[in-house]
Amino acid sequence: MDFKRYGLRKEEYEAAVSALGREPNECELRILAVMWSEHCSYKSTKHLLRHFPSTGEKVVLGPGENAGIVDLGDNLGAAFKAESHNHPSAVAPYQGAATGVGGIIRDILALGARPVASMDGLFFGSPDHPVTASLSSGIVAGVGGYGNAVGVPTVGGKTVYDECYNENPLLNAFCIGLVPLDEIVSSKTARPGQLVVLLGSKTGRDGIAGAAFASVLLSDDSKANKPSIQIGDPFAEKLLIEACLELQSKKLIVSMQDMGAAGITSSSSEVAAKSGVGMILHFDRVPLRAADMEPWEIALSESQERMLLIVDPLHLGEVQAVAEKWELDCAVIGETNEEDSYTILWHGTEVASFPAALLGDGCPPRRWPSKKPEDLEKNWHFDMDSLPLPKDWNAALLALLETPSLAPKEWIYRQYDSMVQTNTVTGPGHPLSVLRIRGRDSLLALVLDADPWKCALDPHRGGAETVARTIRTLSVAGADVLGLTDCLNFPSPEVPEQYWALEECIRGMAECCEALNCPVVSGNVSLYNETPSGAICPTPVVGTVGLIPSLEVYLPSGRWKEGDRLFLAGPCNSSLGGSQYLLSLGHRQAERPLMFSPEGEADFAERARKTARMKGASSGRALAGGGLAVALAKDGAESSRGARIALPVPTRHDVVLFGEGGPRALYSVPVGKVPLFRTIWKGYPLLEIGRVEGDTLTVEGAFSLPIGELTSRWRVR
Amino acid sequence: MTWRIEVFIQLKEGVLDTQGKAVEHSLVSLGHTGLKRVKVGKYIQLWVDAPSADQARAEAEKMCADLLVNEIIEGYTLEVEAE
Amino acid sequence: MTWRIEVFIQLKEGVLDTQGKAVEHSLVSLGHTGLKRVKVGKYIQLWVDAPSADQARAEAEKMCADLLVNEIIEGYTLEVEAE
Amino acid sequence: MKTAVVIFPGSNCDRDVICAVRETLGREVIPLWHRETALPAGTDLVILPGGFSFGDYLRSGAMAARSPVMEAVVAHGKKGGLLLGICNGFQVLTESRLLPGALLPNDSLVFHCSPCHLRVERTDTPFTNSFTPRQIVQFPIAHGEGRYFLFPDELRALEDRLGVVFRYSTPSGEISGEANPNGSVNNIAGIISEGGNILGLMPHPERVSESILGGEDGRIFWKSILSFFEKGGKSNGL
Ligand SMILES: Nc1ncnc2c1ncn2[C@@H]1O[C@H](COP(=O)(O)OP(=O)(O)O)[C@@H](O)[C@H]1O
Ligand SMILES: [Mg+2]
Repeated sequence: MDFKRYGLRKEEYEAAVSALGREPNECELRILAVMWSEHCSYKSTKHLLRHFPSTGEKVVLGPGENAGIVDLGDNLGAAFKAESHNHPSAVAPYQGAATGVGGIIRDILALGARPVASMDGLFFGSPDHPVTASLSSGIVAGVGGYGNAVGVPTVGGKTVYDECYNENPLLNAFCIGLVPLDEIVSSKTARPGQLVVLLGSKTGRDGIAGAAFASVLLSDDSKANKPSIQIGDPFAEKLLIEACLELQSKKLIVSMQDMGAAGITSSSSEVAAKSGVGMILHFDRVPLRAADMEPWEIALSESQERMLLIVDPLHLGEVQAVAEKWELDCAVIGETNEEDSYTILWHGTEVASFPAALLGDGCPPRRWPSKKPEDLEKNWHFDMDSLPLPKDWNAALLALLETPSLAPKEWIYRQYDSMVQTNTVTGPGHPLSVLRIRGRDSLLALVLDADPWKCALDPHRGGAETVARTIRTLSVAGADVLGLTDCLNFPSPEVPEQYWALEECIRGMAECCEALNCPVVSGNVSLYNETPSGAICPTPVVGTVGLIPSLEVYLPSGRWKEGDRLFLAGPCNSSLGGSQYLLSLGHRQAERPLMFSPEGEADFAERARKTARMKGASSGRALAGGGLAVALAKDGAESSRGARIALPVPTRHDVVLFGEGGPRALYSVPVGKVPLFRTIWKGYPLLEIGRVEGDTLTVEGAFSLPIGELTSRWRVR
Repeated sequence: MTWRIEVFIQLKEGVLDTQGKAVEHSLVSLGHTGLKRVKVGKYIQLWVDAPSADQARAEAEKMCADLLVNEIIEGYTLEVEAE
Repeated sequence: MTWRIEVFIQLKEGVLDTQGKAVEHSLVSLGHTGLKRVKVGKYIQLWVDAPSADQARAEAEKMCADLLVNEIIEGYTLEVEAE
Repeated sequence: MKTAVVIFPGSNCDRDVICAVRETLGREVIPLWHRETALPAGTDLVILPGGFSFGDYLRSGAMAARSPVMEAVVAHGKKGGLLLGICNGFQVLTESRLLPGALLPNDSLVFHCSPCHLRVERTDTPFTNSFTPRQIVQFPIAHGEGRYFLFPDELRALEDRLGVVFRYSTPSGEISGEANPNGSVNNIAGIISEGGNILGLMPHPERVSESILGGEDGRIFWKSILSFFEKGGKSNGL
């Protein structure tokens, strides 16, 4: 058999033969090739993902399901997950991004949760690269076009510009939904004798073998032979959401799966395997858009806006009535049984049959050689003496605020409906997004972040820093951390140095999760993000979810009050390694990012939360890109207030002001609260650096800028 | 000399025409039961200065490739006439 | 018998065609300096069962009035051909 | 006071409006599926909510305007019943010819979501009687096709009969190009019918009906409607 033609390896072919006890036929080979692609099988990373802690007091559902669920108390759960749609967005930006958003929404829906908010992680090439403008405007329009129409607000995100994403943009979509814990829909509950029902749009030739496409390098060639691209129909998705939630509230479904990569096959075989039932599907009963589709095409079609339901025959009539109301196609395409096999029939003839668990779990894992890059440590040695202090500090700060990755993203988030569903307390434009939960005091807090530059310099430290940044932001706002989801965007694992970076990044992230008690409840891996002109930086994207007990104790940023004292909580010796400042000066590979300190981080998180809970400050901001200087500029601009600041430390001012990394935050504290604030932070590095006054932001020995000038650069609404 | 070029853009066969589907559904429920299918595309008119019709056509084709048409999902036809 | 009807819809004169303006601007900045004007409209194809071309046309005109065209801002032309 | 909120396939602000009216006014609100052919008995106010009815395909609001329920809605409006269209609902009202003009794609050609200042031009309508004259309010906008358009003659007629109820303005109340988020003629954000009973507006009062969401100007809007009925206003015109 010519298994290589379909993209299977010899070991994989042999594993299939031995599980089947015969040679697979062509249809089966095509199905196996897609189900065992990197994108669907995680064959290169499954063992690495085990490093992540995934259990905890608040974890209701961990990795392995459509999304993770954490406990919000009182029988309510938050289901969330992030997913990449990088390759499709590179080829067809609008549709790729739109279907990425649609797909993650269905993942959340599949658990029975109503999607309540989205966030997007966007990674674009250098602004002066000729295709960046059209890719970025197409992707942003696609995210908005879909999310706005389905009525799920996009409440925040992260946007990074770097030359490593030239022609290889990344789109990561995050979605969160709410579900009563006793109404969660599971893929493990199907029993023999139930019906397999397809709800939603008709099946066409969209994105056939898209999952396999996502697992190869992007070359000009792959753009020429594009799989027919998936088109998103948010209108159909909105109807699907309402129909599924109605079915669930009427308790008419036993189990539900969204159809993502590898379509019907992936979703149905997953239910069969997880529930431990057999399944027979009649593909001639699938409503088709193109009459001449072959069984393997139906098996692998990635047509959007479809859900697979498992229904008790007694409820079929009611299910069809709901489908009719929402004007959706609804077809019974098969049934479950007591066998152990997953079988596809075409007009009564068997065209494919597998042991139920083979498709999902049977792919032999793949280990790639790993090698630490030789020049890694060399890059860490950077002669600070060769770096002069800025001659013109004002210009240095303004230039930094204008670098594309730090500049305001209003042009992006203004295209997103961030308020629909009327729960958005803090929308885009702030370090975190906050949603109220109707009928409760507590607030959901969400952050999405990434720091690819530090991951490129030192993947272990960079991975830890990425996770830590999200948790610092949540802690400063007063949130308890419930868990996180991640998207691991990496280049080809077949290059030993790149595989090593992947391993190290995961270890670093896992170390931080352990230290801060933050379980990883869901995630996604996207490999092979490289083009003939280069590989992307290691880009883990992290979406972290927390809970703030009430509006009273939510500490926002950008709320300086006249006369407040300004404090820097945290050490002054951060690092310029991977900082926006060094990058903006053209030093990409220079210096080592700060070491991750498990104790320091945990201590910081505790005190930060306490500060918010005890109302010890009027404003707080965890330091992130651009360090203290940018935090001062943003807070000042958002508060429309100036400050006088002195930095009574011997460390170089550029390092103190522009350095990044480590558990640090900028607080403004009303004079009356200073003793309380000092008590909370006693025993932790704390520096009073100045006071809020006037309308100029002045740091002695560095910059001095009128607030008006800063607001014109950092405009928030 | 000025030419008017009409460009008719439509989705390729096999690409889901979300708009066409919705419009068709709506027209049928308004009672247009003889309707069998709807496709919705774009109608672009270009006024171009060029020495000959052929050159105007070539220029318009380049505009389609450069911007007007997304070849991944769309196809188009052109008509050129003297203004 | 099935007829294919092509409907060409465009904004009336006096209604600012912002999309046309934007397209025109991008094409010119892409170097298409011979371009003088762009108008962007809709191209709708209808497949209709009707006994004659005239009846197909009448049916299509009714669809335009019922839904396809907003007469306040848009005008249209039709072409009918046998499938 | 009894309110019906029509739900078209693709509506997505229906729940938001229902909650805002219920929570602000504590009165009965009934969701109404677009395939219904009659309004609930005793309906005083019909709301067409925001969203993307029928995917906004073809032209926003076009297909919704031809939905089965619209016959009853039009009849309600024609006999003087209060009818309110917000965002997509405004588009449905113009497509139904219950209000003049059309809503075209924003001049930026992209979707625009942000808080927005409006000047209240009329305080003698059932929807705005509790605002102070020329009050500046903040209602957010979120739309891709909100550029209100009328040919000059009709525009003059609309202005002459004082049909404009809300205009986009600066925070201090100037009606300037800079305050205009979408290119609408004369900065028009909302208009009322000649009978004074049908209002269409692009901005979303339901999104600023609770302080936790960052504003409460929307409450004044809902309270106006309630006070219209409490003062004996009949839902059959002014
Ligand atoms: N792609 C995006 N989608 C939505 N919001 C975004 C996106 N990118 C950035 N933002 C928003 O812009 C703001 C600035 O982001 P960021 O540069 O990370 O600065 P900060 O340090 O304030 O978080 C954040 O509020 C973020 O939510
Ligand atoms: Mg951020």
